[in-house]
Amino acid sequence: MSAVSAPLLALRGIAKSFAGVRALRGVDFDLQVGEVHALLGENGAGKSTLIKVVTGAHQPDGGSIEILGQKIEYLSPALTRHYGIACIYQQPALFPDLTVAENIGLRLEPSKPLRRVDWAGRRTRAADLLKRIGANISPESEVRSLSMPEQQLVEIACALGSGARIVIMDEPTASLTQKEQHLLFAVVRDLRKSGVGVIYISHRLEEIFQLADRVTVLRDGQSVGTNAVDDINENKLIQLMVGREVSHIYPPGESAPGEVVLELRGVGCKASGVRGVTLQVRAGEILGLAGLVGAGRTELGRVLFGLTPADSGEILLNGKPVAVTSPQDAVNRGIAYVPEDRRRHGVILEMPIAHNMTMAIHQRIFPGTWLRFGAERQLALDYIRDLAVKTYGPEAPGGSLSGGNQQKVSLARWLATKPKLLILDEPTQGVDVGAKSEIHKIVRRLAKDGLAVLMISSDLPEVLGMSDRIGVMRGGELVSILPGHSDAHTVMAAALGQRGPGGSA
Amino acid sequence: MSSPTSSPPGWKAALRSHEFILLAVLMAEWVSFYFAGTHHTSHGTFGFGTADAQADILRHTVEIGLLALVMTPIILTGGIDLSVGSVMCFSEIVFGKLWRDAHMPIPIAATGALLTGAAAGGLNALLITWLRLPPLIVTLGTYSIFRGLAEAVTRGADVFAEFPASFTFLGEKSWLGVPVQVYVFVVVAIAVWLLVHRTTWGRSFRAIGYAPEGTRFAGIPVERRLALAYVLAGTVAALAGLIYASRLNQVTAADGTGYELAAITAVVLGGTSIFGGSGTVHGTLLGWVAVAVLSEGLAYANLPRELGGMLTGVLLILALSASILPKVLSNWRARRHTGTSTSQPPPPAST
Amino acid sequence: MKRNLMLLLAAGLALVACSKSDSNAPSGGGDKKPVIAMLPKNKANAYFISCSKGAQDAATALGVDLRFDGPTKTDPSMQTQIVEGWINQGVDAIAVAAEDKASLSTALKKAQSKGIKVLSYDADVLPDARTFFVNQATPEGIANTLVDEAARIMDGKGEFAIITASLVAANQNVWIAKIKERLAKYPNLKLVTDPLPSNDDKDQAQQQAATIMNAHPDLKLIMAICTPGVPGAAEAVKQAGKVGKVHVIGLGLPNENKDYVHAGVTDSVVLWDTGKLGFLTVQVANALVKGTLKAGDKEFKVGDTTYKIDGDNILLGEPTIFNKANIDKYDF
Amino acid sequence: MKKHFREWSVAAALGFILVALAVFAPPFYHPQPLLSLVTYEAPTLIVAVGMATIIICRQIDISVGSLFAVCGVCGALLLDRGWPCLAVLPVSMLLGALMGAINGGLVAGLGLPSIVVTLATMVTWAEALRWLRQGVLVNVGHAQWFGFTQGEGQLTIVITALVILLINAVGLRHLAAGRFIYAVGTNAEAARLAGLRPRLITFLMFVRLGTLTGLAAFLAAVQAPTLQPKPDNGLELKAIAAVVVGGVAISGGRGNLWGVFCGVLLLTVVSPISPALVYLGIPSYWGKAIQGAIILLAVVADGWRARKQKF
Repeated sequence: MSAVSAPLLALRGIAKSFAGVRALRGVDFDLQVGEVHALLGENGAGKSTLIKVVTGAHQPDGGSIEILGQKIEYLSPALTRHYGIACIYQQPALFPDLTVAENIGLRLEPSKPLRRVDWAGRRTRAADLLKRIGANISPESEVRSLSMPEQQLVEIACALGSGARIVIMDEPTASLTQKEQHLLFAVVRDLRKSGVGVIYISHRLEEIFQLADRVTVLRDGQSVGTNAVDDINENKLIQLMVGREVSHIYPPGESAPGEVVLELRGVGCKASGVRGVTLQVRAGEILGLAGLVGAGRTELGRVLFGLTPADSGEILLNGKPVAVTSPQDAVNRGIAYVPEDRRRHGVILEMPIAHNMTMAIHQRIFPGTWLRFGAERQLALDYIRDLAVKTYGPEAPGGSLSGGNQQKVSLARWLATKPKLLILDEPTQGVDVGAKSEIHKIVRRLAKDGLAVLMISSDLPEVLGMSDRIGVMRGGELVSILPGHSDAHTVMAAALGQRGPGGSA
Repeated sequence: MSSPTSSPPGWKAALRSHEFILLAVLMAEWVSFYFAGTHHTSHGTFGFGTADAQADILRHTVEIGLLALVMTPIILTGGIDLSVGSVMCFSEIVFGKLWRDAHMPIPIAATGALLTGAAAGGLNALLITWLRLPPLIVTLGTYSIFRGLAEAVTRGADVFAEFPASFTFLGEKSWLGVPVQVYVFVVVAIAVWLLVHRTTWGRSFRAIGYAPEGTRFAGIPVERRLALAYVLAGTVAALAGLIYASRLNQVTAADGTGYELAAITAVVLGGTSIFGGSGTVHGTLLGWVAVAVLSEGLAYANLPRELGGMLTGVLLILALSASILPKVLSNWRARRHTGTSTSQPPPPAST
Repeated sequence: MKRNLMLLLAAGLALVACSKSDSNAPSGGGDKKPVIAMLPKNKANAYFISCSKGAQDAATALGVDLRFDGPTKTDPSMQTQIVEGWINQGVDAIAVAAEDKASLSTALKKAQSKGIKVLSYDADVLPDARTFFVNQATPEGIANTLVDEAARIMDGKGEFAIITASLVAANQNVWIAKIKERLAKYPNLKLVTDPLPSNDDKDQAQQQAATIMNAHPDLKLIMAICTPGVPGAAEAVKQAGKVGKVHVIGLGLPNENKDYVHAGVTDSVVLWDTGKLGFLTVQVANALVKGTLKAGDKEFKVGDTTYKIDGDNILLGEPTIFNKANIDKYDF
Repeated sequence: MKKHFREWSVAAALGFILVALAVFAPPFYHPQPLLSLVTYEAPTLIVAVGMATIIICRQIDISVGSLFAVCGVCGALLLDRGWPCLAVLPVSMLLGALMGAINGGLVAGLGLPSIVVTLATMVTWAEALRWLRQGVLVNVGHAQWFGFTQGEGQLTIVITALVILLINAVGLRHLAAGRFIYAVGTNAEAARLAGLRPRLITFLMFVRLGTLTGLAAFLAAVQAPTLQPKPDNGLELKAIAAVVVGGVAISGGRGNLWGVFCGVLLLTVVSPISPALVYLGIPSYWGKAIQGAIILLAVVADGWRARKQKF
């Protein structure tokens, strides 16, 4: 960590507004040579906007950008490449129809249009880069055939190959497996060693403490503090982010499980790789489902919801065997599924909140298919009040809400079906801390009211804090069921397949 | 990207104003053609401003109006149906064949035609939902095949004509001064309006248009909803074909050529987004009437009728630009504001 | 949304109310210049363009207002639409060349019921839908001339094909029937296929001709009985390199075929004076409006020329054969 | 082989028909009618080349039929005035480029959906042409086959089309610019982040299609001594169909010009004007139905493969 006089990147008073809404109001930030500088903040704090300013995707309304002490008047995506800035976005910005080699080529080669494409050169370079980061991906495979983490690795290979001096990583580990995460960390440390500055954005505090040198917290479009990680602790960071001391995030569980609502006997689905899952969920119980990404948890959720129907085993609801072959079946039988990808699957952004909330109960609230606007509005108002959705009214489009409030709308849609079983898939992913805590309270309350909850989550503290029991999946199978008060180590060990207490690998 | 939060959105207002502007255009057309295309003589009034002329404008365009009506739900789902003109023609041919060559009574032949239309719509729906193919290419395929079949069945030349009066009343007679087919049209229009604006089906069309996957995740049977839209389009296309056949008292393999584009024009002009989701049936009706009055009114005003097509094209671009221009302008302004001067890259770092 | 709909309904009602208040005229006829509307099958077709020139001459001479309008391609529905527009405009006379008998006749009867004088020219409609048909040539005249010409070129034997406008075209269908009758005289002439429709489109005629030459390698002659068909067929023969092997004759305008006739691709074209056809049509229409010509009259005089009326057919005269020898003398 | 399965299967279908013709109907290979057929469809190939790249770029242009007619008529009028072919050709291409630029400007500049923009310009140009020319034939006379003999003229046209195909196919594969088109088509936002200019590229694609259409129109205009102005020539759907049959995905980013070439040939061989049908004893009025069946078959095959891949 060498403190060079001119920082790699220095931002002073960066401001940016969208349609009158001030997303950034004077952000200061600097990045030194050979430093990993973490950027932290709630959703909507302005992290993504700041990144887009640095990569030239947005033009700032005010403030100055300096690179190695030189003032930059204008930045565009083409120019940032020139300045040696590379960015790994949360959603991989790749070309799905093209091969990995070509993806890397298009990023790294000069943008002169009238030059011959060196196909062999592209392949070797891609192979080299992928090898450097330890990714086992063929340069010839099409990106669309890759999994999300694999695509992320291709992004990282691009950044590496660009010889960038400033590398921005926007939640790079969100969808990586443990192993890939370790590889990534190794790559980041490598980069740091070679003098590259890394801006590292993550919600996972433990990663920041593992990896970063300094951390800057953004709140409401302003930087509220930059500290060396050695000088700060988790509690302090969270306090900076939310602007208040957070005593405990997880509401206490008062488990009084009732009768068995859902019982699975050897349920499997070839198409999605779920194999022989046997479990029970009782009324009033929260069953947390932990595991690594790709362990088959979301897939199990989708099997239960009829999106990819089970082809083996038995599903029993309230003791009766049922066949769930479509989402409609699931809804009719009282199964609700709050999906993982809120913006694509959970809420229709262009439609009013009220319409979103009634989508799953068309048959019930609109008998004979005729719309009843009054009833719909009343229902929406009730849920807006109940779940404390922050909005100006039921007619507000879903897209006008923040992530957490969108999640509440998604939740309201499914609560309106009066389900017996509620499946939550990553209920608080990408949700800011305040809303996260509110959602936890709601879920806890629902369970108390007798709902059976199956909660899929990659956020280990969440699983530990919320669950009455914890199921751990690995490779499409349910490998163990642990009590709710298990410790993180036990759950992780089961997820990773290590033999541990209670684990039965 | 931070999303702006509290403050009611402007898109609804814009949508509303779109229809008002269209209504104003229509009124302007009507008034100017009334003055330019009507003449009074000692024998009475002639030209555009007569009930007959208005009725004829409706009669001449009712088929396109029907196609536009049922194209609306399809475009709301984010789809498109290029095959309606061909399906309309092929259904007519089936009708002609059944009546003339199979000697079936008119009602049975007409039912046969409607079933053919429904089946053709069903084929579109099947390919779109089952194989998850883009509607544009599916209906491009069915567009060619139904036109091709129509030509093959008629050997490119056979013509069905001289239908009995029990059939031609549909296209030629009037009740209470209003052409018979207009009653049919009004019934279909009300039905489609109710379907789109007052039922959960219509709500689902929009949802599918905005987010097909999201709709599936909400437990709505997307395939069945899509199938309804396409089967409805096929059936009503066949109905339009029957009206067309009875109005002209003939059926040929060239009927309905280019009608699909005329229908799409009316829908898009009416403010329905080609990407799906937003749009209204009354907007489509306005778009359809605006085009119909324009193209026929010009002839009454002794102006070249080709002008109508040109103005339709221009109107279409204007309607689209109007909805998008404020955004584009603010973008440009923003870009100008930041300037475009590029500074020298910094010297290579020596680390 | 609701308010919108209300407005829409109000507008619709207003529209109907306005138009209802206008009275329907029982008859046409004018206190000013009579208006004569003339509908060609296809206003882009050189044949009808040449017709319209003659018609305009007559209109200028008579001091009537001529409206010449039609589709720019084969389109029976457009024809009906245009005629119905004229009815609403209250023109005094309508003269039509029908693409399709059945569909146009309905509209024309409506015109008659409103007192508009109706006549047809070039291609007839149903007899009860018009007063007179200005017949450019008797079907027998055309058919016999064409078949005799074909027999002469083919030495009385061999295969030939016919390219027609469309299979609905009224006049062409009559000619085809008469051609078939005339063929009885030449037992060795073989019509190889049903007439091929070209939709009054030169390119399509060319494609049809190319196809038929492929299908029947021994074909000796192509007879095109619509004007765009002749140059179309000739071009096909030329491109196939079969000049001299496959002969082309037909009903065609001299100007469109001069080059082919001189190049020896087309042997001869048969036609009447199209300008005169237009001229006579407007004359007849005007006489009907003025009341100087009535159904049942036996002849019709224009200046010094007297035209014979056969039933309700006003005859233009005999067609002319244009060939290498005389084609340069004509310009239409 | 596996990678270009789609292109190979179209080529195989084409090969199958060509072999069947060789066995059952050798007269199909008589040079003259075959050359005429190929010449007649050469302009379609040129337009399809432009259309393919527009679709790869995830846009669509349904105004090419009108552009084609306008360029053809303007070119023919100039030829009729005695302009030499070499002077008319650039004018025709320039006019096409200009009209393409209007499409491109509206699509790339204002961000309007291409299908609606080109629907509007299609109607506008078509009606303008009808209005101004009233469908009257234009004499090209002396300029038929560029003033060459028929054989030379036909060969010139066919070779021009093939050269255009070759240049574009190679460029699309081996020039960086070609790859940029794929990049924009598969993910415009990613292309922007990678430093490309998607709007500019989209705009240029429309200009390019317009230019190629102008060229194609000129090559069609000199094929006969007179030109019939036909704005509703259906060229747009013909070109799109050939492109789709040739394996270019309508969703952009996938496909190549060799597939498109096979698609054009396949549809040409079975077209209603093709001697192939006649020789195989199929009435020509089945041509369109067969073309339709091929298009539908190609579409269904795509869907089937995608469906199978998913599971």
